[in-house]
Amino acid sequence: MEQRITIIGGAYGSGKTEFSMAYAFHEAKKGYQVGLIDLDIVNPYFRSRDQAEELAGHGITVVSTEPGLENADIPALSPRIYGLLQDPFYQRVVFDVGGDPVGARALGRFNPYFATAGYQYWILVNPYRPGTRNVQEATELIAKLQTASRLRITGIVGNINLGRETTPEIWLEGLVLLETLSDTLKIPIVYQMVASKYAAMLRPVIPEKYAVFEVDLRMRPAWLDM
Amino acid sequence: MKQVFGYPESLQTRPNHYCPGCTHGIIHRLVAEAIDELQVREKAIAVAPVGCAVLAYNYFNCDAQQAAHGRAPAVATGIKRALPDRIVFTYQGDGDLASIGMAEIVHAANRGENITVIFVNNAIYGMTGGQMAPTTLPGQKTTTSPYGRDTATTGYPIQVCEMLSTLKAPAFIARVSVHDPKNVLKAKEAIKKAFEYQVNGKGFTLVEVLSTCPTNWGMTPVEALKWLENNMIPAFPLGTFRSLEEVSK
Amino acid sequence: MTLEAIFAGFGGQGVMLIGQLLAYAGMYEGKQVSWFPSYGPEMRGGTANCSVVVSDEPVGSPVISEPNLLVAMNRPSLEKFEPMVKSGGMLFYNSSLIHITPKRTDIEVIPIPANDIAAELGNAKVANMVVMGAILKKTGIVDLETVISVLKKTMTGNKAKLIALNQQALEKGMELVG
Amino acid sequence: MAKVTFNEERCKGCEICVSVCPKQIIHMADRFNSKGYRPAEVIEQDKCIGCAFCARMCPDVVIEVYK
Amino acid sequence: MAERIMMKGNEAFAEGAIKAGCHFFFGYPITPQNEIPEYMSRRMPEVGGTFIQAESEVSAINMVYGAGGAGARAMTSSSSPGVSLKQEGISYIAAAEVPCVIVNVARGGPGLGGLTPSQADYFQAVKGGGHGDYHMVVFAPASVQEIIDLMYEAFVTADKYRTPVMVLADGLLGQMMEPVVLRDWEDLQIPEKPWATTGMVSGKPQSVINSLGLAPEELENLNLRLQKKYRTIEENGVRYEEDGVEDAELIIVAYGTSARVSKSAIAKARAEGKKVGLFRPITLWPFPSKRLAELAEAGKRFMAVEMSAGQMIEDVKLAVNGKTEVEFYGRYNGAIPSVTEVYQAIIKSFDNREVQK
Repeated sequence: MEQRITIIGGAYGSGKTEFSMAYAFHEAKKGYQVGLIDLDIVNPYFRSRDQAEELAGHGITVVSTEPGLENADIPALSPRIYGLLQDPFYQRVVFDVGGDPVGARALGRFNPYFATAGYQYWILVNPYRPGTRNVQEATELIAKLQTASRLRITGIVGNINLGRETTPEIWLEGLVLLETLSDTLKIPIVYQMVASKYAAMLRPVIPEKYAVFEVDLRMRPAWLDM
Repeated sequence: MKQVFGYPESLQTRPNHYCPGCTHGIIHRLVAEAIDELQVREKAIAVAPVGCAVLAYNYFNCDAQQAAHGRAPAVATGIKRALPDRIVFTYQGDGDLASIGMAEIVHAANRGENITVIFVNNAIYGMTGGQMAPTTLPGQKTTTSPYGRDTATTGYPIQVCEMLSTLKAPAFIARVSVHDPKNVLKAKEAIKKAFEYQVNGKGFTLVEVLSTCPTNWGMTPVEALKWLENNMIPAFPLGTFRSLEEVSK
Repeated sequence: MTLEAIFAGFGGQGVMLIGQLLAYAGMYEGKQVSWFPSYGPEMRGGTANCSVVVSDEPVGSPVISEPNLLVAMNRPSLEKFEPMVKSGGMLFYNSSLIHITPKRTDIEVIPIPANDIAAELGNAKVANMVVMGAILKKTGIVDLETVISVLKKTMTGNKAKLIALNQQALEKGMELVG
Repeated sequence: MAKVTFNEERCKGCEICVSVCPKQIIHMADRFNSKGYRPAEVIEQDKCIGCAFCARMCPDVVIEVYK
Repeated sequence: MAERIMMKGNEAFAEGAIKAGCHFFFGYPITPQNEIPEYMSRRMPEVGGTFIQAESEVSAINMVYGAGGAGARAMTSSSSPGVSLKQEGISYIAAAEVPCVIVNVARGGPGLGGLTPSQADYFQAVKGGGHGDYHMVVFAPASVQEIIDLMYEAFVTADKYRTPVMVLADGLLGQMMEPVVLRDWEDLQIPEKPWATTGMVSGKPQSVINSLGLAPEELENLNLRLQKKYRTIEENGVRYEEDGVEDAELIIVAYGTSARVSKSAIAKARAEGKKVGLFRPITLWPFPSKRLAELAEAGKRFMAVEMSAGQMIEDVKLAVNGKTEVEFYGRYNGAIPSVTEVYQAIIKSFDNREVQK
């Protein structure tokens, strides 16, 4: 897990953006200079650029659309993305890749950088989300992501949850799929992401072999869970 | 030493917002150069589309009107009829011109409106995130043709120049590309000619410019230029489809 | 006085035209007038009608629900509009084409063999003018001279030669009810 | 004798100019511009033939050419 | 006195516009307003203007946007389904603050509806119609002469406030003929429009006609400016006509054709001693709410008479604000209420009142 470049992908609503931000904080806390690239050209809602100010407060450099175009539905990528990739000052570079294989295609234009510098490409999987509800679906998604991005997926981040209906039983049921998937595809599970507010409830059932990654949900307005 | 290549006056100095390596920037510059060379900047009025070029009024150093999706030729018609001595041009993408705005472009062409249309064809919807365009190539994968464009259910890429050339009224219709320096020069000549026709009151002119979208195509800008050359040009042959001079010969 | 008239008949019988003629004549005599055509599906289905108001007062509704004068040039028009005529009103009907007798007894019913008279004059198209003549005589709402002057204003060029024939038809109509 | 100048603050680092230079004298700089990425630059100016291929292909009007 | 000539309502829209200095007409055929484009196609060449039969209503409104943005007095006309198609353009025009005039000679709906007259486009006209927070000034003429006069008002208002203005009539007004006096407006002068896209000639700074507001603050500012403008128009632009409201117990609120019908019905009821008056909004937006509120305060009852299922009545009720009763009489299948029907509705209203007492 010591790659400089980490690419976070996955299906719509799998928790990519939450994890990307949390991971950026996580690495920043370790003392690394972190650059976070919002490459979500598909979905203008729930994007990490909305949280850019808070991230900046923690010394994380966020690059997305050109300043002034944050609210334009123009997927204009900033040339500063090159800067994060090129400048060794940034010890960790995290890509938050928007929606599905389609969003992953935008990675293609940076392909030479990944090819030479190396990368880790993790996908978020929530077995309770459409598109990753069984091994077959998830396998297809991974294949498509790899084709579109011209990159290889190197890790799975579990994000097993049913929102506020999550229970330890539900979590364990989801784990079965996650593990089958990991075994079938020979892709390791690198983290089990857990929302902080459910951590106390879930930790007792999470097998010790897993690294648990607690995340304070930032993107979801509190009123949505009232 | 003399400057042989510099910044056109008809382009504002503010940097454009396009993704690195997007050929919109080249086409903007060619339009500005043509306007400069014909010395019509003060008379020029641009009509910006909905699409990646929606902010074109921020880049062209002339008056501009921003139009609803596909309606630029109608807006240009209104302006030109109100101000016949001004030089009015639209700058439209493939979704804008060849899908939602098909009626507007066909009829502006058919009326022989004395306007110039710069039609930027990159075979994809860039602005909304890479959906299928009317000019998407058969088999090409986009966000709304995830299995590749299936001609059996979505038809074939629309060849705008060929189609408009069946009309009697247009004065000049050409398709050019900007994938290499030689073709950029040719593109410039065509664009300048189109504006020249307008200055001389010859009627409707359209230049289709094959362009890239590195981001949505998922390629480096240089790879995208190659892809354009190898894939788009066979589907959209370059050339002059209508020129009054040739007709009169 | 206020004349609220409905002119109805087949398309081509000139009912819109005599309605307009009356409205124009009223206007030239300084009266308040309005002319409103029926339009819509029935316009294409072959029957046509228009409402004309000629009044000394400003015209309220240009749509008439209780006409005090009805011109029915064919049977469907008679059947449709006869019940609407205001008690004490007038009904002119084209007896050349309508072979039933109006039922109303509380109104003045005036049969006009308009087509027969027009045929005698040598042009079936002036049947409408025969009826118009009768209306002028009966109501005195506008002068014949005014109507003739409207005809002269509107019938120009090739049509000018038809003015005399129209005038003849108007006069015949007046004689008929005289 | 020819010369090209790069307005590197406008450069977006797309590398198109690098790919079209017939003399292969354009490179991505080792340093960073004020926005933090590597701009294109010419290192062997004397080899420039003033063909303006780079300038013609630049989407951001970065390059001026003198002859 | 100027000569009186007989004109169809539709011709009056067209000639009224030309008299108001409009030299640009863009339209598309639809019944019952076809006489407008037909008339324009004849007259525009005579006055050195432009007539274009556009490929669609959508295109026509966008041509208006272009010509209006270039500083010209421009208009389009259509009827209900066609006006629905124009809504996208009208929203852009309102946001970009381009003056222009849109005539709607309404017909029955919804859907393709029929060709017969209707007032069912009231909501669409006064509540915006397209997307976003905007208004058009809406004039509602009730006679052919008023059509002529309001077309002039419409263009002046459009220029004054840089706003789209709609003149809303129904098919009956479009089709009927009445005598009119055609005036040459003495104060006809089109104001300077430095904002127009006329080219950066002689160093004029760049003009951009635009409705895109990328930053939320920028867009909110545009909206605040529009709302401020709308408050100014509400303050200064209200027009209405009253007849016999002072002693009236019941006031008929009606516009356009239904006001004409109501007028006759009221005369009939008055002749029988019923104290009925007429309140006719001439501007539907801004709506004469203040005056109606005053009349409600004075204890008058109201009856909205409309050729719709009851649309304007909502604005009447808002103005009356529960102070007194608001009744409704409407025909809404493309039919015109007859004088007799409205008269009977009035009588019934008075009878019910008696029973209550």
